[in-house]
Amino acid sequence: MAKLPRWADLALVPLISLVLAALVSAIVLVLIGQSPMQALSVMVDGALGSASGWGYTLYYATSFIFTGLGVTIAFHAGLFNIGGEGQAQLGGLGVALACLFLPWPHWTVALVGASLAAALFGAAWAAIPAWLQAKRGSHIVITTIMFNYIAAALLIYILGEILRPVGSMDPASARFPAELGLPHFHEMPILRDFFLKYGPDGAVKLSAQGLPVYSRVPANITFFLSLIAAFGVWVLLWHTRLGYEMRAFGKQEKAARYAGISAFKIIMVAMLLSGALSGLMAINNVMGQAERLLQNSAEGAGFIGIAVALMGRNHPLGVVLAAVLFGFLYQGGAALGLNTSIPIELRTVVQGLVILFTGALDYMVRIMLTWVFSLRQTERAA
Amino acid sequence: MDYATLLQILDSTIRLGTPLLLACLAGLYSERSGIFDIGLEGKMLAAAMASGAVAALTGNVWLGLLAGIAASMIFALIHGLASITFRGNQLISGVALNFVASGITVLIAQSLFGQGGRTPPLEGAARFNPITLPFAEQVQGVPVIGPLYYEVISGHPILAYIAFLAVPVTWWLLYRTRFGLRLRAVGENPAAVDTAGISVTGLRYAAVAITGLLCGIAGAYMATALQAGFGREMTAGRGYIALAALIFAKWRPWQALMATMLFGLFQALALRPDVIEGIAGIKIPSAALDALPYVLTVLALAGFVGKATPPRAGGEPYVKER
Amino acid sequence: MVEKTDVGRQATAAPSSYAIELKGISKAFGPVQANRDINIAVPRGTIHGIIGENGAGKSTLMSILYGFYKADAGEILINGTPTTIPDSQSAIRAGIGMVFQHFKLVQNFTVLENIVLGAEEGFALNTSLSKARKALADLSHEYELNVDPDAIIEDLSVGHQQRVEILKALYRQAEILILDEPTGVLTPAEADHLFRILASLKAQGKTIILITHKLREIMEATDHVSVMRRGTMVATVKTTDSSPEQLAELMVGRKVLLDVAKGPANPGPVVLSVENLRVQDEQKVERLKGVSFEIRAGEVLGIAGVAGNGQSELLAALGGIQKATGSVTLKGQPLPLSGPGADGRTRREAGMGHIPEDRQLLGLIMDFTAWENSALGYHNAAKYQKNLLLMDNTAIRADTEAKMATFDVRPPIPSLAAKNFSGGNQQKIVVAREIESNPDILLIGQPTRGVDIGAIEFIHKQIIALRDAGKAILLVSVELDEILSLSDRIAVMFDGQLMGFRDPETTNERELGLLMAGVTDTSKPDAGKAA
Amino acid sequence: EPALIFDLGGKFDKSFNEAAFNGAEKWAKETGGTYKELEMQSEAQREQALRQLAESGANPIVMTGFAFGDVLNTVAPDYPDTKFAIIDMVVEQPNVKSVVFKEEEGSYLVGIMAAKASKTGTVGFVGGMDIPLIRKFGCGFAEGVKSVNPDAKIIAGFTGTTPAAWNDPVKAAEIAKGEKAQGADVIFAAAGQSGLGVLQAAADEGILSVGVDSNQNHLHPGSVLTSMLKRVDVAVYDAFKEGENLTPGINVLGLANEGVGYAMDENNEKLVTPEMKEAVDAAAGKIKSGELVVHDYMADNTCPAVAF
Ligand SMILES: Nc1ncnc2c1ncn2[C@@H]1O[C@H](COP(=O)(O)OP(=O)(O)OP(=O)(O)O)[C@@H](O)[C@H]1O
Ligand SMILES: Nc1ncnc2c1ncn2[C@@H]1O[C@H](COP(=O)(O)OP(=O)(O)OP(=O)(O)O)[C@@H](O)[C@H]1O
Ligand SMILES: [Mg+2]
Ligand SMILES: [Mg+2]
Repeated sequence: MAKLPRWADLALVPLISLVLAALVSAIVLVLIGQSPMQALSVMVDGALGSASGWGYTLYYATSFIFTGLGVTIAFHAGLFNIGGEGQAQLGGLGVALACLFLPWPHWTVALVGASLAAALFGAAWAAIPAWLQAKRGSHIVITTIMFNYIAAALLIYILGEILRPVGSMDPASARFPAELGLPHFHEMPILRDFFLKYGPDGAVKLSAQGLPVYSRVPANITFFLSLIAAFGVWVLLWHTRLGYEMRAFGKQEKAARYAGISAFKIIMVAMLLSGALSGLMAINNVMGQAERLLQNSAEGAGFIGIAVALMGRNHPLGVVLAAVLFGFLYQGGAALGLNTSIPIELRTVVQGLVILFTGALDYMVRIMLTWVFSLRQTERAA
Repeated sequence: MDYATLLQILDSTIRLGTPLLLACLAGLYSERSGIFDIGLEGKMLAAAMASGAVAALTGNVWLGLLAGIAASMIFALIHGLASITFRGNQLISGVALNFVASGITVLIAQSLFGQGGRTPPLEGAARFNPITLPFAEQVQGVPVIGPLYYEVISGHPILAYIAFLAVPVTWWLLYRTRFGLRLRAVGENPAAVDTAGISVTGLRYAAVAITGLLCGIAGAYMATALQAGFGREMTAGRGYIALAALIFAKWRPWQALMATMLFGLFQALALRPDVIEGIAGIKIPSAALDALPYVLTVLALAGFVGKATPPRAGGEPYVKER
Repeated sequence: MVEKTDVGRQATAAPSSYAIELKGISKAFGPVQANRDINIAVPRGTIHGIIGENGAGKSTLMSILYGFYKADAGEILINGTPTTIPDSQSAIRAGIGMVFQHFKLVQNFTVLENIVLGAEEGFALNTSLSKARKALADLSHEYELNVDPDAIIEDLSVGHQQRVEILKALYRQAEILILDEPTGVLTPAEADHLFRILASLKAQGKTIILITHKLREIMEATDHVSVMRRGTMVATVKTTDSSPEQLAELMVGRKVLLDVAKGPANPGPVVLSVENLRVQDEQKVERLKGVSFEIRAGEVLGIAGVAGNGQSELLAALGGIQKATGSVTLKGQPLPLSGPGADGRTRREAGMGHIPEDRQLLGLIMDFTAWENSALGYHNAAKYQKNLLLMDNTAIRADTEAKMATFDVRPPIPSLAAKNFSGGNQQKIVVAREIESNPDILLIGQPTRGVDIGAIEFIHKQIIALRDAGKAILLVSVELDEILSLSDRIAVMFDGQLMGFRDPETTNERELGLLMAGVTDTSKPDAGKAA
Repeated sequence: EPALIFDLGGKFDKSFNEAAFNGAEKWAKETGGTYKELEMQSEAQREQALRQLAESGANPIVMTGFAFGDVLNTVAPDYPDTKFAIIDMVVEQPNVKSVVFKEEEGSYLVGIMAAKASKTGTVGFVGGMDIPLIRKFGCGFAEGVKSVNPDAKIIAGFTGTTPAAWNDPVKAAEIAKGEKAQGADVIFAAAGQSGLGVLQAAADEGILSVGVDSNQNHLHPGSVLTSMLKRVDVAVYDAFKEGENLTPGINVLGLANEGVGYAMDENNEKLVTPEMKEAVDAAAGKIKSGELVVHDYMADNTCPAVAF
């Protein structure tokens, strides 16, 4: 098969995949008697049409950046980590334990401590599948799926029997101390001006105390952490020896062995980092938003990480962009659920289709593109 | 634990194990042909929705079954297209199709019935009802065997009997027929099959289609026999448990029966904390029982309970010319 | 039935004494032209040999005949009848059977199941199996091909697996049997047995095509022999009219013996000493059967031999890629051969460089850029680090640019992916990396495979310069003239062992060629001819 | 414009949430007004849903289910001008009305009927998520059973410990079948949508069931003995009617103010004997008058009548 230009491979292939996914979703909508255009406009309006919409979109994006990076880093080492969901849930447990049982002087210190706990718990949950892969050749995809289920069961037990406060009916931990609350976008200087509320007269709304009122949004300081993490992953993969070894191992295992790179070390390190990143997403949803540990706190973000990594071509910058796209899809989907009769599950369909087209039917997309390109070339030649 | 309780638990095991068995055998065909399929869950779900919806609309459960099989087959063929024709990543394709199924079933059911993604409750001919096997009533009085026959063996819907029948049929097909020989070969070494003059693609599509068929029955069982209608996410991870059972069974039919019934037993026991407490003497959290199939599967994968070697060519697209 | 119509058609056509005629066959794999306008005719009832260097296109040609690959152009005649062979089923129907270089057996099936696969009769297996069991017994008896029909393939030795492949073809009533390098994996005794079988098949009127690298086998067994070079067919001769020397020449081509300006060696102390090195492959077959030698500083030890006789394993074991037993010392320090420390990184730190035989599989990461590849294995080197944490990509790039200039890599673009360089330039990237790392000993495998003449000369000069700088060099090559022109001492490898050392000044291609074919008594003038 | 948020079981659970939906519909029909509604898909959505509705100007906002309690506690202060009503949970905020029910009273009544209808002397209870609120149903039911037949055996089970328990009819049906195997011939389901599985299983097995929250008698006529009514519909209807003038505070609905009860209609008239009805009505009278106090499980997290 002829080769595609690099830019087409990097940008056009995911874009076309996305368009195909959107097309199929539109067909589904038409089949169930809904208007795809209306759906799109509601989604755009709900997710991007207002500052508060963005506040949600970026909140979701933050989680997806972390899980997407987790998948990415494992991918570069040639490992498909499907266990992001379980690792994120365990990360949440780490955050909860750190926030509930350690005395933190200030939220900044707590943030560092909770991040460490989240990463540690996430990594620990990835460690066993990693070890089994490295030492016993157990297929990491299957073991990580199994570990997702084991994680869910473990959390149900811990939340139901251990962390649930006396008298509470939710399978959830107690609330974290209020001082540990992370600053949200509407609470940060400068940034908060975007979230000012306006009255019907167009003037800034004031509270009873005469202070301006802001729309509350869940997006919080973790968003910036996720960007730092993305940058860190980029540095790691392309500017450190470890990253070099991981990529070499992922691309060509035999050549990596020739170069003296230890398979065991790479599998372990890549999976631990992957798990740690997935675990870190708990800072966003558990510490930054819910401020307590809920059952099923990750809410599928671990799986969305797969779509985000595929869509983002396993590059941190691509992951950030794809995460924002999926944040849009998520928030837009919620808007659909709120404002139309289209079920929120539409976003699950789109998500699945994006994974399908970018991850499994990419060869088909490429064949289509190559065909278009060769047509263009013959035209030019003629 | 008294005999009646035992019978009740076994009865429950069969009911809960049947969809696992069907899905597990479904996975067996695909994986034996070298196509990994983690999309059993999605296929079952799609089939459950389609069968529930069509049965509700037509009042005829057999039409529902056909619709369920058709829906599952469509998903199976998309998986085949991605992994056989377009040499895509089989794992990613499976994950993707699970997502699509999870969403699209609710979209369709909601648009058809407007009941929050459920189908209306099925009644009468819109549902597979339990059938009483011959002489069940008569032998009921015979000690030990009688109640066993009456309570446990008799009184399941026809699909359950089909599922159990599928075990020897699969065994026979796999080990006693030309098709089986070729199927097993193509999952181990497609080049051997190719040089023997048999189409690798054709065989693999056939296998994937059988997977679709069996997942279709599994889904229909869920919606029209075990339950009286479809509800969102009603398969609740059974596709993954079936996958786990398949690994635990080391891709063999009789062992698949054992594994799925074992996992069904875990599910049945998880519903009877009183019984477990009676046997174990301590309170075992039901979460532990829920997790047990997965833990066992990890142990099997790690080679601690006999090595689970998947078909050698599994997961790899067959590419002749680089 | 198919055969009948064929026969009928053949009766009207001009009767042909050729079982197979290939006309104008061409085949490309992407950019690689594996076969170019090949013509060949094989008389019925003869054994026809095909020889050629690695990658010459022999296997591809035969796979086309067997319907495994589809030719881009050309025509196939079977018994004089033009036949299209779109898949193996058609080839089998046309009476062709093939034993592939890499066996196509289902490892966890029994012998019987493998034989029946694809040739079953009816849907139920039992009848097919019992019929095959009988037929198998007859065939085994007739051709001395004894194998237990109920044995599992993976428990069988390679020789027995090959018998299964032959039986598979015979069970399908093949009239034309293709064997692709059948003796590469056999012990001498097994090989002798195979040739007895081939003789009796020939006596039955069957036609056999035999691909091999071993001239002795060609001389012993074949009636005609065709020689392939770089995708083309250079000659077909009657075996009795030719000699091993002539064939070797045809195979390699009348290449100008490159005159490498090389002064006398100035050997210093022993750098590498190898004692009783042994390697087992994954099938537990011993591929290296106790190899011992020494290399001194400032000398080139050349290892000649036909591919597949253990050279790859020797390089892999020394380079730390493959587990081995025995003892190896580098500058007096023992090197671990298994367990911790038996890896490429430790070897490099100890001063050993390694230009691997397969640059595309081992030497380069094809998706990496040239500059990333130029640090492969040396990425831990201090000069490539910016600080404790970060690699100094700029330094690597600059370094690569310099190397590309010195070694004339074209195009000299460090950020181009390795896969986008031509084969020769890929090789230069590897050679530059390993030579510029200034090792005490350099392992070199097939340094000029697929490299053009200009580049060959350049690489040769570099090797000699390294030697003259007082480094030890182990050179493994299948190119005899390369070995002859570069080496200070020559050893020939055959069947996992070294066949004695020769002095390049006193030996010649003929003698080495015979050693390579396993003939140790090279004094007789016609040694190697069929006895 | 008022708004209604349904909990995870979904608006068409034929039970708890559907009762709320019916209340809203009744209001809409009577007043011709429109209202916003939203179905919860996941735990983490709650806060967003509440805020989005509040931002959109909906008032009052009514939500069904205790699980909103924690979130409402943090959201309500941010929207002092909006009124909220929460069902099944007490949230002490100046702009929140909390509606709680005396489920034990209604459960007691259906317990009496179950005991009278049972031939085996064994009755079953299938709860949804295993939480004190659901045990409260079970406990009241058990007391009612024991008041008729002190030797009665009561078998209790739950479908889970997470919100998924509201939505697992397969599991609920299996539990019901297990209880039947242990002799139960009347089973009370208090499990939201999961309860549908219990009712189905009872119909399949030829025994009686007792529905919950809404009138579920019509689901399997002749098999559902009665339904324990929890007038969530009334609560929603009232809240909508009060509109923006919703009175904050705690509102307890019990037998005395018709907040709970049991369902009689043509579907179960053949199952309920006059003697049964008499006994139930007598007990109802006593409870209303305060002569009889049914134990409230949530008061002390114990139940004298049954062990869970
Ligand atoms: N499936 C394939 N896809 C792409 N290229 C191929 C394939 N098979 C062979 N080639 C290439 O075609 C050329 C001829 O290969 P072939 O295997 O026919 O050589 P050969 O003469 O049999 O060599 P050897 O003696 O090493 O077996 C080589 O360059 C090889 O890399
Ligand atoms: N996949 C590719 N993408 C882009 N350019 C390529 C690719 N393969 C080869 N080229 C370029 O095409 C040219 C010819 O490559 P090719 O491998 O055919 O060279 P060659 O004639 O075999 O040379 P050499 O003797 O050095 O191997 C080179 O300049 C190379 O850089
Ligand atoms: Mg070959
Ligand atoms: Mg070249």
